[in-house]
Amino acid sequence: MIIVSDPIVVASPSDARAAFPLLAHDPGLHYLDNAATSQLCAAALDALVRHETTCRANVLRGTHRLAEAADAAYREARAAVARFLGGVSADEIVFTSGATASLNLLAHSLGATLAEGDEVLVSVAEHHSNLVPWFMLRERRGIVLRVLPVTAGGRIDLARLPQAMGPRLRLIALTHCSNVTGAVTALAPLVAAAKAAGALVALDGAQAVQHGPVDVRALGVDFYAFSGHKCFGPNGVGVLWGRREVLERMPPFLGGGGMVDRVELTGASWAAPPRRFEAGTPPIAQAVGLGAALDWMTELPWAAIRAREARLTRRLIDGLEPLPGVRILGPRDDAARAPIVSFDVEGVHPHDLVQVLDERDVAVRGGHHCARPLMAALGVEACTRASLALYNDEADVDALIEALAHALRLLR
Amino acid sequence: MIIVSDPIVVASPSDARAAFPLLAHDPGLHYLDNAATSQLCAAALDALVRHETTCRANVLRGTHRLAEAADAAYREARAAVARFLGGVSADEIVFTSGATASLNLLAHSLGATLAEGDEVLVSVAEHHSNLVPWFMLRERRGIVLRVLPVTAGGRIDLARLPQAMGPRLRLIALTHCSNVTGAVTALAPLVAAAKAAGALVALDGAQAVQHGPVDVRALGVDFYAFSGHKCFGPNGVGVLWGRREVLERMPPFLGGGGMVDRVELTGASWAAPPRRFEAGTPPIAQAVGLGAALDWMTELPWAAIRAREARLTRRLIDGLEPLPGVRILGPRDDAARAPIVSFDVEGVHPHDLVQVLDERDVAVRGGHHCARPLMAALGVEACTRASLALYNDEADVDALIEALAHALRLLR
Amino acid sequence: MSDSIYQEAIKTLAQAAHGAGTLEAATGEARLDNPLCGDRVRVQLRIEGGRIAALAHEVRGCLLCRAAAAALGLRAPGSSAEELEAAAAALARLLETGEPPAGLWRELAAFAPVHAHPGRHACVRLPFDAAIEALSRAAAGSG
Amino acid sequence: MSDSIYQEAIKTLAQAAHGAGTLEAATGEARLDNPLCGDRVRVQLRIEGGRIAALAHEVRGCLLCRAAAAALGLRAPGSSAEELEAAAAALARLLETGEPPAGLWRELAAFAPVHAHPGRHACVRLPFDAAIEALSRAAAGSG
Ligand SMILES: Cc1ncc(COP(=O)(O)O)c(C=O)c1O
Ligand SMILES: Cc1ncc(COP(=O)(O)O)c(C=O)c1O
Repeated sequence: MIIVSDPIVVASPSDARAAFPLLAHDPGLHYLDNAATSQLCAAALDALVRHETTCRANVLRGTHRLAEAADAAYREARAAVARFLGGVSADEIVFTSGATASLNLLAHSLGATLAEGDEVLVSVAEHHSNLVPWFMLRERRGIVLRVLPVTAGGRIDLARLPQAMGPRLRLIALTHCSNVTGAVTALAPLVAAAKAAGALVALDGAQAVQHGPVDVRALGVDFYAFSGHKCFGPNGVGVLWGRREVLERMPPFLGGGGMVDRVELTGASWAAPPRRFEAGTPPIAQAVGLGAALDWMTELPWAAIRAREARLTRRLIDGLEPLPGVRILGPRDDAARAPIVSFDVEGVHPHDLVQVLDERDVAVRGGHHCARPLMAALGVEACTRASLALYNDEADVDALIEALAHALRLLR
Repeated sequence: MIIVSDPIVVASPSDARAAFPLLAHDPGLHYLDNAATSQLCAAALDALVRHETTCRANVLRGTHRLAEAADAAYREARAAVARFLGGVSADEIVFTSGATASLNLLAHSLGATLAEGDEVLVSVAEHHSNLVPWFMLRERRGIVLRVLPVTAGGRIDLARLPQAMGPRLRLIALTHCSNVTGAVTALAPLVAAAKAAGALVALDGAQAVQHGPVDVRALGVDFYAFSGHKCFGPNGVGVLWGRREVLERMPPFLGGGGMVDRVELTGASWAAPPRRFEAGTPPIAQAVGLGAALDWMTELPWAAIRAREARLTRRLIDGLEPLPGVRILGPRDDAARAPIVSFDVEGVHPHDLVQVLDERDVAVRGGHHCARPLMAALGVEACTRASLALYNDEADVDALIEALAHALRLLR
Repeated sequence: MSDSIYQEAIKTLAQAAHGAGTLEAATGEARLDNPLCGDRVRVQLRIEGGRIAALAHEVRGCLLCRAAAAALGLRAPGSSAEELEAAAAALARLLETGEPPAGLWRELAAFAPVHAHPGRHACVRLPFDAAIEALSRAAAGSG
Repeated sequence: MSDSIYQEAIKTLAQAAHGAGTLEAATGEARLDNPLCGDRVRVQLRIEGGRIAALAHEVRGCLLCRAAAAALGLRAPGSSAEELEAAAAALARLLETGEPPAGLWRELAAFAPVHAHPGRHACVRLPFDAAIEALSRAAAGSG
């Protein structure tokens, strides 16, 4: 038997931890690996469990009462995502299995409208999930892939934008926020340049969404991709938002049930977006959980949370910098950054560091963070990353600094 | 707060209903829409919730304790699927987001090894998810798609196999069990013919798995695809099993984190299977839930369950046949069939029927069941389908027949 | 069964099948499909002096769809384009709210319980959507 | 901290770095990567009279990897190919079970706590895997 509580309301940021079952059950844990996966909020877990135990059915074609309830829940989940993204149309929300699937959908579906020699612009700061799909498109269709470098400070180098934009630029696909350095991409000049060139802009929002709602129309972009598990929602679900006019002229990517209009043995015709892009049974319960997570997030006091995250980031950077041999990778200032801080420790391998920190209940991540080109640009093979979310506090940051000082003594 | 019970053990088939939270909470419901989605067993829900609340982390690269626990759980889920499929190697299990995703993966990845003019053989009885991906491959690569017809009795017509196999046959991709007629495909002659022709065999097992473990090696096939939500597991997860030797020579499909070996700006090299085919964060909690569902299933007395499902199917067919204007689509005999029965009712539209049955707490599905070519072959536009699972009993079947008799009076 | 959507009124309407058939000398015609369920409606109409002089429909669909088409076949002849559009809008509001709005064609009130079943709204609306499409084709002279 | 994997013994071993460097006139050599964490090991060895006359390694990796390489650098010289393979097998068993099997090189016992961390097993094994690869290259004369 499963008893599910009412969703917990977070009246102030200090309540946040109680709204996360895993953290509530493990009060000693300093979870600072949020860029890899954030914890699941009770609102999302409750919604998922309630869905599976009271209205589980397949969607779209059923007319019995469970199917109607599942349909309504799935529709409402789409509406919740649309609200979170600044009030776009629910028909512009495509559910996928995650940010990686969203970006692959884009590379295949929009990619099918590109010709040999058309250009796509990415950056050195991308996660592999926003690089490899474009590598593959280059193989498949002979597009030209251009790459913006990063500055010494680890930010995407917008000064190089003019040279990086070729005459056949069709798409700029960039991370909204680096999963390694926390740098938030300066969008205004990019969007202006793209508009002037008649190119589309796609953002990989995987790292941005856990730090508050995003108004995609205000950003002026055309596509936005993210994963549920990085914004307090369930695993196994993600989103691709796209402007309706653009989605409408994209062919489908995956084939199967639900995305077709007509199927004869000679071929098939396609349903309208978003269903055109949702072949097969979608991750219904996960979408419902994600909708609940985003609705929960939308109600939070983001100005206060962001100020707090910034304060903690400052405290973290100030704690790291004096440690011997520790070098922060990427921006050290407070401007336009998410609470993600990666660092290199001379003579100490990140995996050793992570393990020793773990022995002190501090969870961080070491490795290349699926961003090898950025690692190479920053001059490291791997690094250690601490990433904060709304449930982290001073104690988490201080525990990390203290454990790190201990680790440095132990490991060097 | 969430309290999770111990997994419920099903000592006899009549206990089964208690092992399904939704059914336990809604004792009056006659759920006969299992071919669309089966209900979620408590073992799977408990495992999913336990995972999300005690060891949620990203997999594969983390070394802190939550990440290690998540890694172990994900690995164990792969092992559970491998056991369910007859004890194959866990490295042959690729987790996807569902059967549709599995079949698209196959069509893209194996498809990339096919040349123009190479032949793929499907049947008229396929679900759109095993048709449209091949249509799309035909568009992309100029393969030749051949289609086995069905007999008047609604079974794939194996007598036509010799003509349907062209000289460049590379793959036979068929449903293991029709989602409309319940007909189970006779595999022995197919596999023998494929072997003789040097072609591979892929089975769409979406409808087979909820009726017991499948020994894929004994079947002699090369690929097997299915969805978690149709075998009492979570939504948003599926499986593609492939023989190691074949998987190893297939290129990846989706690009992203986790499936690469090396990434430089000039390109990337690929990890070994199964990770080569699992780009991005996989549906971890869902895979863990699926593993629990399959482990739970593996322990059940399948001989008894199958005998019971067959008895109920007979009772259903015997109840339907005398009803005026009711015509059963597909096999009416007991041989080689799953407990799925579709029927046409002269002068009554399936959607009206479904709605009236719903008013009597009987949940069935009406429509084309994502199998339009089969509908056309059976001479209907749409039909009504009742599909049984291990928790159904005589009362469910009798409620359907009684409600149907009522509906016929009401609607004609 | 009190809130069954299969009220006697709907059944009677569907059986009456007002307007079923084809029309000679139609000035506008439209065919619409609902790919979700395979319902298909063809509506033909003839406009004379700014009014719908005649309307005919062929429906392959469910009882709800047939009943809606019959209401159309009963009421549309003699109406103006504006009146038909107003009727379609009133029907849409009925489905959305479950409350019969002012100006709803009397026969359509029987569809109120369909409000609770969003998956069936398209079945009821399909004949009206097709009629409006046929109207606009007639206006464009491309019927 | 009693079951920390960072025992003094491992640290000492890594710092001693027995065998670190390169080898002149190697008869076998192998380079192995762990793509998951970017660890990289190069092992060179010289076979003389059926025994490992000398072994050198270059490691870019974590403390565990460096410590394992140092154990190899300390113990491999003078061993036969079979002895090295047996040592690698014993190490694999230690990691799998957490119990030091008979015949385990004494220095390797310090790795017992790594048993509890499957994600780190590859770090410890990488130098041994590279050495065995180098052995087989030497045997094939393709070092
Ligand atoms: C035979 C068959 N194949 C494939 C599928 C597709 O499964 P899913 O929608 O879970 O991807 C289904 C289910 O609808 C099916 O019945
Ligand atoms: C910036 C960025 N993009 C994309 C991804 C891929 O997300 P997922 O693995 O959930 O598909 C991640 C997460 O690892 C990320 O940090």
